[in-house]
Amino acid sequence: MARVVLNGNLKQFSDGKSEFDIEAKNVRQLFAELGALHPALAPHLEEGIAVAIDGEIFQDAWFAAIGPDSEVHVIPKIAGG
Amino acid sequence: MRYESPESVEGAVALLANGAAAARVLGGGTDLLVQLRAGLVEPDLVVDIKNIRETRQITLEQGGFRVGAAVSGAELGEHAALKQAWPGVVEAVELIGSTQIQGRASMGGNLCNASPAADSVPALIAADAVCTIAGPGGRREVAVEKICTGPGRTSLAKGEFLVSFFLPERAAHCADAYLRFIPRTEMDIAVVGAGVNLSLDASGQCTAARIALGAVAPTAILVPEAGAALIGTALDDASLDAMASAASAACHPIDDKRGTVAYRVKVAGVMARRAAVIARDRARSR
Amino acid sequence: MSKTKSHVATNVNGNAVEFLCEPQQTLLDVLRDELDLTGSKEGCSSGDCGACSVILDGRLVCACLVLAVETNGHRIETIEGMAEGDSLHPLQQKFLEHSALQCGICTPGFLIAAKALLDIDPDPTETQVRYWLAGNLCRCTGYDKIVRAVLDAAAEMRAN
Amino acid sequence: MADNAKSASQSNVHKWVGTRQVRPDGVDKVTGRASFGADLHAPNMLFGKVLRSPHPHARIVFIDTSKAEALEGVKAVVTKDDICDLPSEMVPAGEMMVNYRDITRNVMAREKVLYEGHALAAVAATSESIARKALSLIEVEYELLPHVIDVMDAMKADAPLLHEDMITAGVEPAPEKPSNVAKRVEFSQGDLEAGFAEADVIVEREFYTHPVHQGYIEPHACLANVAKDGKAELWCTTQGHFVVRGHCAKLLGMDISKLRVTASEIGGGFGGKTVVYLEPVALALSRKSGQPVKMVMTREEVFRATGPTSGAHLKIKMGVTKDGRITAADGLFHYQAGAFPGSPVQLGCMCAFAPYDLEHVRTVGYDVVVNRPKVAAYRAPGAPIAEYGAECVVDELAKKIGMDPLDLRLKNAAKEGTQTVYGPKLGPVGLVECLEAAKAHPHYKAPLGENQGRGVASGFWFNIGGESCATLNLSEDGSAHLVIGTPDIGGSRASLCQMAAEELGIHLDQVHPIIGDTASLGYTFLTGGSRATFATGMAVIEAARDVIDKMRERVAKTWDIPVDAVVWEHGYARPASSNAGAFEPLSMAEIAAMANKTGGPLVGHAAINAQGAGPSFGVHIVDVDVDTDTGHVKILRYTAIQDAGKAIHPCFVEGQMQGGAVQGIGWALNEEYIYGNDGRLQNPGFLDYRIPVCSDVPMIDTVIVEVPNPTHRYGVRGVGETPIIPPMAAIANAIEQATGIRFNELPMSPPKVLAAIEASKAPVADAAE
Repeated sequence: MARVVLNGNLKQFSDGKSEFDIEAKNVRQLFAELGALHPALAPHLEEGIAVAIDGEIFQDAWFAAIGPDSEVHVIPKIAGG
Repeated sequence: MRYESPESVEGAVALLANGAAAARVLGGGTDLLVQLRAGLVEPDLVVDIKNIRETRQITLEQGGFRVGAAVSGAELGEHAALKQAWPGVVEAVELIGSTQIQGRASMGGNLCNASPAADSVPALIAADAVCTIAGPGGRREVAVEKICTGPGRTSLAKGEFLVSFFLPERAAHCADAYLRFIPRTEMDIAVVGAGVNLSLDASGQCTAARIALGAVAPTAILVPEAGAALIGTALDDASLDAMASAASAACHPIDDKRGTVAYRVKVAGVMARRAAVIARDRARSR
Repeated sequence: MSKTKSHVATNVNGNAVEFLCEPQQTLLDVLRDELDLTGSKEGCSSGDCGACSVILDGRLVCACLVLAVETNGHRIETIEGMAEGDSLHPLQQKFLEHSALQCGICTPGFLIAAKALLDIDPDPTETQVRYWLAGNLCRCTGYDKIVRAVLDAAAEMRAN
Repeated sequence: MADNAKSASQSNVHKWVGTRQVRPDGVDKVTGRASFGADLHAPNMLFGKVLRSPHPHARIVFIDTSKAEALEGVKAVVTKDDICDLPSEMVPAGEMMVNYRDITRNVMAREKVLYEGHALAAVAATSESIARKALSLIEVEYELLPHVIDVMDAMKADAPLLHEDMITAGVEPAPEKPSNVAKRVEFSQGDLEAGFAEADVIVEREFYTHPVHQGYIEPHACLANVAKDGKAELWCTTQGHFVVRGHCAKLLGMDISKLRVTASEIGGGFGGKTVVYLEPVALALSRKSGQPVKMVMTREEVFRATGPTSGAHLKIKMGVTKDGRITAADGLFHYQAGAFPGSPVQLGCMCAFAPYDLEHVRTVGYDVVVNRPKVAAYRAPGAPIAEYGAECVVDELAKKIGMDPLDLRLKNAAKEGTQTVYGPKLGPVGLVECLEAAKAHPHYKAPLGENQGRGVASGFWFNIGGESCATLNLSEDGSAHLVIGTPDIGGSRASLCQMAAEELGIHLDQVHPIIGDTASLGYTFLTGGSRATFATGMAVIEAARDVIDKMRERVAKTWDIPVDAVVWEHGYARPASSNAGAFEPLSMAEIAAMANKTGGPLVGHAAINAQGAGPSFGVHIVDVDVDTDTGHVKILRYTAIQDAGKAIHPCFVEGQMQGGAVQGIGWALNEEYIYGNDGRLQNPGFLDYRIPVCSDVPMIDTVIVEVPNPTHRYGVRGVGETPIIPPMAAIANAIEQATGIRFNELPMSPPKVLAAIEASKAPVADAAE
């Protein structure tokens, strides 16, 4: 089970819950699980979202691998000028 | 728009007097072309005076200098004798814009554009410079401070244009200086400008002083009170402070994107004082 | 509003050039749109950025502040004429060696302005270079490498 | 990385990487040959011009273009009716998510004009002067509405509404009434109250900043050519032509496949050329007129109608113990978004305290619309504003506990393993190394005179990866053409070619780069987020390895040995060992020459979505001299220190640091948008929008720190954005040391500085508080 933390505004769509233990092999599965748990969250996971898996940031990376003991932070997407 | 480049003063006057309703004189063009591009002016006729020899020459006259209205800042800066005699006027003109602008911009244009912030104008007023104006009625001589009547407005009548300036001969122990304040080190319009012209006697006593300020009123202004504060003094700190206060007191500027009223009033005194120190030291050294 | 075009005969980069232009067209308009000399850039058309710097009868000017009709009978030098044949001007070479350009839009103006300086002063100080080039805006480099390139080119030109 | 085994150039001694080379496009750019946005002409070309609103806020009652259409020489007039009215849909563009409903309205006003300069019609004519005349013939009836310019005014309950239906997002429960607040964001960790309880000293300050423009010297420009069959070509100056293609196709209802966008050379962007303005309009005019249409903005249009970055109000509160441990940090940020939602406030909230290893942090941000041009990305969007406030407060904390400001920063520095407030724990980062380099720098110990002061500040930026493609086409002579999709805004062609040459083991002169158009390369995200050398660099390395593997296969077949028995070394295919057989090594040229016989042309390709961008930290030191009679601040000396991970081309890394520092100097001292009570911009030109000129600044000393980013083959981190973050706080801190006065508003222009100095002299002086 990966430890999953919602950052920024996202917890508003998960009834204030910001920490989860979720079984997911990759980012896409993780989003599917989160969406199933909190349907209000689902649309917000589709765009403008990145994840940090054990500290490394992944953006638009459905198949980035999540380990059984990974710590995953769901964060706003980042870019720049 | 029609473009004409007469080769004589008379030719220019004829065009300006009989030509289209809206005619503009083209000197260096560094203001006029900006106004044309921005659509601020739409003249039917532009008269380029740069092909008239008189407007392009610097000549000695009665120990003084006659400077053509269209002489560029760069040309002025290269004239050793003029720079020696009137360093303040030359440094004022050289402050107008960038090196590129210096290649074109002229004292005549700087004056006739009638911006309250024009750099050369306070220096020319302090220098007691006189303009030669040509028009349908012939030529007339007018003190520089009589040319601008308000922002963008001059006392020149239809058909008239500025041909040249006369800068009088310099006696011993006389010198001028010009300083302005800008937020950057270059490329800005003066927030405040101060021209100072001093005459000392052999003992170093100030016998005459003309102080003129720019960007603190609708036109550049001569401040007799500021001059009076120096006359009869040895230009010591006390008299310089008094002059600075008089200069500040004479200001009636506006708040705008380039500075506040309070700022301009204070800095006018600071610039005038600093310019006076430079002029004093120059005068003492000659 | 007479729309008649004026005939102008000038010399551009050593070549006799004739063109027709409307009185309100600037030298920059004509260089870029009529003569296809697009090396001179338009950054502001008000003389504030120096990207259109050219040398007119030996004087550095902004082409956006000169009417094309004014240039009749005069000599114009643009960036296109700076290199001689296939050999770059020392300033061009030094700008490359010092990486004195990032986006490159201001580069032609800087090169022409720097050339005008070195033409009259082969040994300028850093301060003189900075004030001479104050009419050329660069938003990429912070000016450091540009000033170094100009000083380095001056030194090399003095040596040769 | 196993595949490295195939590449002998993994040794840390590099032939090209890390060296100072002449850029491949250099000669074109010093001779005037390089073609920028406005440099292209087309046969039968028309000139397009945009009609812009003179009012900051008004309802459009009607637009009558008939007189303009009737003017001789006018070939097309377009209004909102020629651009699709798109529903709300968020898409990534540059640093922020943008909403198509807003883009289409920003490109052509529909119901209302929301700022002075807002486009509402455009014409294409046979000459520029006719186009201008035509604009004056377009009749528009406006119903004037009250406007709001200041961010705090816009948040008041009685403020005029820009968008009558806008309900603040991110607030639970959702407000019933609409407002100008588009969104609230919050990040937090730990327990603020507990954190501040541990503090011996707490400092809380408010700061104001004004919008500043990217100030690229090249105005926006494009040339659109739409054929009768709907096929379209667009030439434009942009940081991302693939992004332009997507936006334009959407706004014009075109098939994306029918639009080919070619990026011109780009004359500066700094984030401001990540969005579309003229491009869809030029396409609409060309489609309507059936002729090519060129559009070029005037400088005034650039200032009035293209994105500056936000002005803001912020409140920063930080606590520290006597011995210098920062116990808590709290930040409140109100950012102007301009006329449509989407300020970089969220990024500001994420960055504000990032240079510190903190247990208790909270940042709250508000995205607020006002009657100003919509903000666009500007170099580390959001970060300079937020970190300016934080870095000033840190300086004040250091003074209050009598600690050296660098020591306080070192003691609390973010490092590998630091938990950031926005989520991830930091990997290897170079802040400590930068701070130590600053302390060791002679600049930090140099003596100062009267009215002079020294300031320091840190800066943090994330950097990004993203989609990049690269193709390496081998020519018959063994040279390579490198096709990439990120426009070269500051020398990236050079660094990308250096990495390609390094991988291939050939001479740099043998690699020839071109920026491919949208039809000749796969989707490549824009040049922004400091990603070009990092992300496109990764693609280039992969493409090089792809073609190396193909060459090894060809050679293996030629020698009739297993491919694993062929290694690639310094541009040659060699037998892995003597028992692989005795074969003369084959050069790339030889392999390329026989390519047609060994299986056809040799091409390497990579298409990636780069992950693992490494954050970059910087530390700046600045000395100032304050003229206490005029308030003028002179920059005496400046040193910029930054972790580049690995500087592929040190000159261009230094150039980014120097350029960012000087943009920051402008932001700190003189740059600002000045509005009148009429809601109109008063300084839309380089004369009164005062970017630093050459004589304003000294040489900018640089120190490149290299703490490699483990996810990149050569350790590259983005470097372009971080350098604009520290200057404002560093200069404010320096001015404080020189005058004893702390300035909490940017720019610190002479009138403000003098007023504060005068006030501090006054008997009841509290300016220095």
